[in-house]
Amino acid sequence: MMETIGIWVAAFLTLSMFSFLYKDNPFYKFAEHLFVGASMGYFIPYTFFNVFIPYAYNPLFLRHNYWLIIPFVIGLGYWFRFSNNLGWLSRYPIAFSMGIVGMGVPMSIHAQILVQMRTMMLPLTNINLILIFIGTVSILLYFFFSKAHEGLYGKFTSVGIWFMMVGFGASFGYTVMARLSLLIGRLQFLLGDWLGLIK
Amino acid sequence: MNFSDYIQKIDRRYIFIILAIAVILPLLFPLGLPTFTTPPVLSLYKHIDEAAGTDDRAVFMDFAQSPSTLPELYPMDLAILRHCFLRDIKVLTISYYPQGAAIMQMAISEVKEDFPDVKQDVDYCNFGFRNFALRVPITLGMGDNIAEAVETNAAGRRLENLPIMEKLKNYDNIQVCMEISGAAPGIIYINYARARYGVDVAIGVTAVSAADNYPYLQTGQLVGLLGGLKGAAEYEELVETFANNDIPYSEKKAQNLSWRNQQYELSKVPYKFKQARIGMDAQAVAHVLIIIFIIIGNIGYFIEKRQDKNKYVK
Amino acid sequence: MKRTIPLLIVMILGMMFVVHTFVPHKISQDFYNWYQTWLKVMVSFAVILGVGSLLMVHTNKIKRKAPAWGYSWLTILALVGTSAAGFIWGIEDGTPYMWIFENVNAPLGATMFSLLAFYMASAAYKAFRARSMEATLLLIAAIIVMLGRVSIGNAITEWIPDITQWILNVPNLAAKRAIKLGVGLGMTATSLKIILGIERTYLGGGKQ
Amino acid sequence: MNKLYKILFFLVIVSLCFNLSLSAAPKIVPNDEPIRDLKISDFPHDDGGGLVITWEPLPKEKRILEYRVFRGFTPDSLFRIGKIPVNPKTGVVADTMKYTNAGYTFFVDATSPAKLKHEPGQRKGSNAEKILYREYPRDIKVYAPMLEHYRILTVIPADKYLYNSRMKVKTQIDTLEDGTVDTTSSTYAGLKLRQFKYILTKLKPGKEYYYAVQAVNKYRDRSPLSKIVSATPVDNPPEKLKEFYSVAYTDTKEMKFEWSLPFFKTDQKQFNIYLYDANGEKHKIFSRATAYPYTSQSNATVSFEEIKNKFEPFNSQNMQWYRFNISLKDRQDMETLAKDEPIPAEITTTEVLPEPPEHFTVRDNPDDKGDKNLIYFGKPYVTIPKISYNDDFTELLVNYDIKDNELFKVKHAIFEVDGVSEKEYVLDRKVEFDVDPDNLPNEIKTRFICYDHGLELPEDYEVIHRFSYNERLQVVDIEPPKGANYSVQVLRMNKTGGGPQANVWRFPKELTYVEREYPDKVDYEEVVYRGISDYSIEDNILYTSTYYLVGTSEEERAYYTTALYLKQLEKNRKELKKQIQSLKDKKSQAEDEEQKTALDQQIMELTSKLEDVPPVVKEANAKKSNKARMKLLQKKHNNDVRSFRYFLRKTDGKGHFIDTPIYTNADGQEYFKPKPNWFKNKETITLIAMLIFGVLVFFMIRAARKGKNLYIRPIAGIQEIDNAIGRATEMGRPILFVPGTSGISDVATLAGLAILGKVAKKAAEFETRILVPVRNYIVLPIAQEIVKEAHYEAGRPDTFDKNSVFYITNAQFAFVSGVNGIMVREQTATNFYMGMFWAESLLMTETGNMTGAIQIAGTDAITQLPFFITTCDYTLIGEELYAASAYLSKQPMILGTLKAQDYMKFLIVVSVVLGTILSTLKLTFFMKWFPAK
Repeated sequence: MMETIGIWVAAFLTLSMFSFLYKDNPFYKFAEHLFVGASMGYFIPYTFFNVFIPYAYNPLFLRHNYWLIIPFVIGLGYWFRFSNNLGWLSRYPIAFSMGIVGMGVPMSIHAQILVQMRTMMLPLTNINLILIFIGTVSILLYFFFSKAHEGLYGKFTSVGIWFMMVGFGASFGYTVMARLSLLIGRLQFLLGDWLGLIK
Repeated sequence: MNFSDYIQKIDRRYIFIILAIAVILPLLFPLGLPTFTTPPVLSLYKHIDEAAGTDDRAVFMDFAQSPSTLPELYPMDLAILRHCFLRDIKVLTISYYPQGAAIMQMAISEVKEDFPDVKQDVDYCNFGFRNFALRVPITLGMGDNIAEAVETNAAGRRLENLPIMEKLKNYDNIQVCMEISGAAPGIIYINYARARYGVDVAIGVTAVSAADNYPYLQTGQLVGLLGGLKGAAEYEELVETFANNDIPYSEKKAQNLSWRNQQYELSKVPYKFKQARIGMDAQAVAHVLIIIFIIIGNIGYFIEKRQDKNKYVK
Repeated sequence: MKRTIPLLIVMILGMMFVVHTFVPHKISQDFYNWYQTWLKVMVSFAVILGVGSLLMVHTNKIKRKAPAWGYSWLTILALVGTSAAGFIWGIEDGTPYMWIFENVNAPLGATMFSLLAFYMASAAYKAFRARSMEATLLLIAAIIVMLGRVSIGNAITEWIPDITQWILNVPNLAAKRAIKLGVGLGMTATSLKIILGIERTYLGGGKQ
Repeated sequence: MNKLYKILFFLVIVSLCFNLSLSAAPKIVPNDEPIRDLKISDFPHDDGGGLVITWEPLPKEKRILEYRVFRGFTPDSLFRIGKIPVNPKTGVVADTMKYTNAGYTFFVDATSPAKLKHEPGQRKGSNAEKILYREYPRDIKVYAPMLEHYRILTVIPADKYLYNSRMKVKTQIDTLEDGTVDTTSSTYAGLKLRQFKYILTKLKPGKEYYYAVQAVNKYRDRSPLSKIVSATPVDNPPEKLKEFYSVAYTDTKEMKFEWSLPFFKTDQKQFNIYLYDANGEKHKIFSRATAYPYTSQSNATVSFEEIKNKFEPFNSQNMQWYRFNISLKDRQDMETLAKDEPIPAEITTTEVLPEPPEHFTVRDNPDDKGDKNLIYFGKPYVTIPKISYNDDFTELLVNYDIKDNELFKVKHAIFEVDGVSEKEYVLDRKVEFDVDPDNLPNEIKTRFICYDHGLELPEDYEVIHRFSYNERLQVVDIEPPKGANYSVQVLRMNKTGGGPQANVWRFPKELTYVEREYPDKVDYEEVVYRGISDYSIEDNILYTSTYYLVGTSEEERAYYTTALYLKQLEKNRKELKKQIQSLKDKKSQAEDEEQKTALDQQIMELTSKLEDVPPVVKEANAKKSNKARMKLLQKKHNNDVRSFRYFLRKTDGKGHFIDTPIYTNADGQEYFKPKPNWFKNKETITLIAMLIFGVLVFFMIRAARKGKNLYIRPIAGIQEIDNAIGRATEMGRPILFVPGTSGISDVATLAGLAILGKVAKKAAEFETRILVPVRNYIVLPIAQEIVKEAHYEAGRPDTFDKNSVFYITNAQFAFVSGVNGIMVREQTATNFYMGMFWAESLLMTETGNMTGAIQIAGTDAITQLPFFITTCDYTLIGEELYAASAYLSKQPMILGTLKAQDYMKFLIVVSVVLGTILSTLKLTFFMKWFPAK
């Protein structure tokens, strides 16, 4: 029984969501507001049982790891975020969580710059490698902000734009299939699981 | 409002409804569009087909699947099993995931319905579920002796007493090691079975992870790859044209399109054996539709531009 | 106290993490583990911000009788209902909480996601106009790749899949590489600005 | 009328759907029957600690979610010990389900439930009533009395055990038969449950245990309990080893044996090899203890002389008459022979053996935290995983993979096919040859050119692979090279291991014939394992045994165990002294000479126990506090258990193997302990790049502060911002600004927020409403403050509406549904999307297009850029987003960094161009400075 009700609820909500394609309407509004509330409602117990209990409550209260009182108290600072006078308390946990960006400096230099540079330095042994090389350099120069795109230099940077556009077009075309699969999945649910028209 | 205006300003909702119909119709009424086989799929098919009719070669399948990847991977399971049953190829199956074992059972029983002559432990053998921790020991042990490494089938019978295992001793008797997986597939077979015993390894994966596995194809560590619904559809089609008529794959026949189309009578096949192609039908129709949309939109745009130009000249 | 100390925390931790990346020593690993442990304790409190914000937005709407304020009740009800289900019956499979997830959250999310297919079609129709050289290139690349992904492509010409592969492997690769490098540089710069205290947006405004 | 039609139409559709869906509705059967056919059996080959429960699964119509397993040592109280989750949709198709309760399994820890609780929903009238309990609770009153019914193993963090445990002396007074009172006292380490990592249990052999299974369906309905089954685990003889080979080498006068390792490793004590003489009589000629809990060696070399020592009539001339067999013995001294019939030895000479691995070296693995030793050996090698031809057989494509090591680091490789050689300057794993289609090649030779820093590679060293074209399959078959059946076993032993007699080497890794390098993991020891000896409910404390182990570098005893506490030490010493004294007293009274010498012997032993203490322990014992003492001992302990010596054994797995000597380096060092390193050498280039960038930033900021004019080229999207805001003002409709959907530590979010400040200020000046939906709740207050400040700056604090910056939810698609709703309802005229986006991007921008808004986007998400480009009027691509935030802010510090970024980019372009030119000219040194991954 619950399963049938479940399928009906899901089918109703699926159709309500699809109805937005026609226009904004009460069904969509209903689904939207329900979705917003339920998603947050899902999140609260989830965080409580999967984050708060194992990482904050258990170590501190059951294993008596008293050092954790410090982050516990700092973490409570989040709760003052909306207070006008004590809002600054929330900066402490935020600042603590921001500390990790320090790792980003060497890590992105390594992974996103140096490694990429090496792959760009392959010997130009065939036409494709030459094209990749020209494309990469011209796009890099397109993102050079100290010089206006004029004259010959401007022409070269527009080669970069062409490369980017071909790349973007390809990404767009490549993604269509994956998104259509999702749609097919939803339609199979409606036609199969709900109405039993296929299979 | 002239034609170009009309085209330019056409309401999105018409596009939506056309797309919806274009996807729904092929789902309800299969079109049977031709499928073109790509090298990785063809190579796998040929490799498996090589074992047809022999009793000392078998296909080994590892089901590393979960229900969430069912839509993409399940058609592969069915297609490969059907291929083997049609062409009298021995199949050994195993799963190291409890949920994968359930899918394995489901796939075998679903395909077997159409093959009353195919017998368990004679034509195929289901090794059942094994603990994940045993994966490496079993994979390695099979290089020496399958029956000793795996010990029993799903029903608990000792392998050495089963008719199917009579001539299947070790990896020398394994035609292809096929892993169908929703996660990172094949690595264990590439690293152990392929590197040490030179077994041919192939994988079936979701479309998303297919791109990550192409390098293995290029280095030859994989002999075949089925990627997502498309790969499954291609395999289904090969099974339909060749295995279903009990003939081996031949390049000449494959290139003869009219002959192929003769073989390709989609309607006679039960839904389960064409689900990938039906999905791909819907995909193809939708892709073409979107391209048509782009072209129509551009026609409208060019007409308008020309009219604007004319206006300007006047 | 209100601004300087948090800023100092970021700067000191940031510097330590820069050093951490270069030092593989066990002490450096232990520092990272310590940071993780503490961070996990802190973030478990952050969820209250989300709940608070959501409730504030919607009670406000109801108070102000903003347009469609009636639906705000629905949101609050769904929020309270779902989380209550989780706290009362637990969050394992088969509980009412998971029933809500399976039959409300999951289909709604999947449907919203699948709308993308429609939007891609309409975007293709409305936006793919050969207005300029760039737009034309984009459009042609998209069409070729779309054709290459389905069997129709082969039916037109055998070249389509090869061209698709070429587009993905050559121009697309060049574009991705160069953009990634630029983004990497920008990220490095911003991270550096943060640990040097130049970039302070994350602390919020206010002159205190 | 029209409305009526609509309603009618709607009703018809709904009823149609209803009918259809009723017929499609899945059949569900209530979960009201117990599972059937529950059986229990002993687990094979174990030490009497395992039972297996099997049952018939319920049909899938019952939508079973999990099968719960309960266990107890009496039939009237069973505890939930585990579950098998099942996919409720597919169910289980197999005939039987299995639950194995073997080995040490989780029992209780500090996070277990506080109180003992019954399982809910036990049906009245069923036999399940009131006997089912949930998991074992952490209440000592409940779990402690159960400990005696199981075998117990506890896992304790080493620091807690060594420094935080409390010493407890328990005195037991026994009245002996002759009326004398004997007091024995033993010392324990007391720990609270929370100090344990967890406690594990294993079944005891010979004790009866009761099991039952309950199925729970998708709606948490519990089936009635199955019948309760019981069984007694039995200690079984160990399993048969699957393989055994014996080979006699007549020239070196020794035998080599090789066998396969057992699968069940927990209960094994030693391998024994037997010789059967011509009469079929069995003689033990060799025995080796297993390395449990580590992997044991699977081979042994026994010289003829050693055999002769064990079996005097042995004569190697008669080798063909002898038969051999191996057995595995478990800790209860049960023994199983591997072969039913003993096997003869293969008689051969060492000529059949390959050369042992050369240049075997061990050293600390660089760039790690101190948990790896690096092992390498052999000359470089190349593997050829694939060879293929083009369509007309004029080109041959070879994929290769170089395997090298520190000694021979390959710089270039030279491939040769049919006399044509190709030098690979950049090792890109593929090489092409032009070939003659009529005369296909069948051999490829590879030579190597190595860097100078290692050893010199002999000129004539080459690797040859043979291949042939397989017409049938249309592929190239590559023959396995010579020696491919040999693998290399790494064997290691630490400072507490064995001693010369024991000879128990651990076997951490077998490398294939292609491997040339292996980083051997040597973990830090963070936990200790102890049993539980006693408990005290009043004090809520558990007592474990107290001892600690350090290595001695002595031949006779490889390790020395000592007490955990100074007091315990003192007590032990006092007792020893007392014993010695009493012995001495006895001796003085004794008259018999024989008795005297016996007593002397005893006194000697005890005295040596008292005084013959390793120097470290002596030093530690002199410390004042327990803590200082244990610190010293722990240091020594860690050093000893983590220092390993190594040798390599090349084997074909069939008794043909050859060893390298144990490795000693130039300084004579034999044991290697991984060192924690202070700098990742590989990251030197990163450090240099970072410093260059840092210096650029410093100078550019200084230049900007001095007021130097820093030119930034116009960026299209930015200039349109004003127009777009103006448009919204003209239309009298609000602006929408989405600052990305990521968190605050995402750089793109920060850039987006910076742009938000400028947009909000402009909007405030124009008195246009701005709506800012936020997905991340930490971003929310920051965005609020930014917008508020913007209004203040624009001099319009009155127009700031706190409700215009609001949180929707952090679920991705729920957020989009909310944003879409806003766009449609508020009819926003201009939409900004600045920051990090995922799949939601197109959902928002297309809705924006539908409402006819002007849209400006900026993101560094490469995957989403195509969608923004196609659907938005202006898009800031990647780095332009960061540049835009700097451009708009006009602050010298931020502009300065942007400028530094630009110069850095210039350097990058220059080095890329330079590197490419160099590498095209076959000079790869520059390229190789950069990391490959």
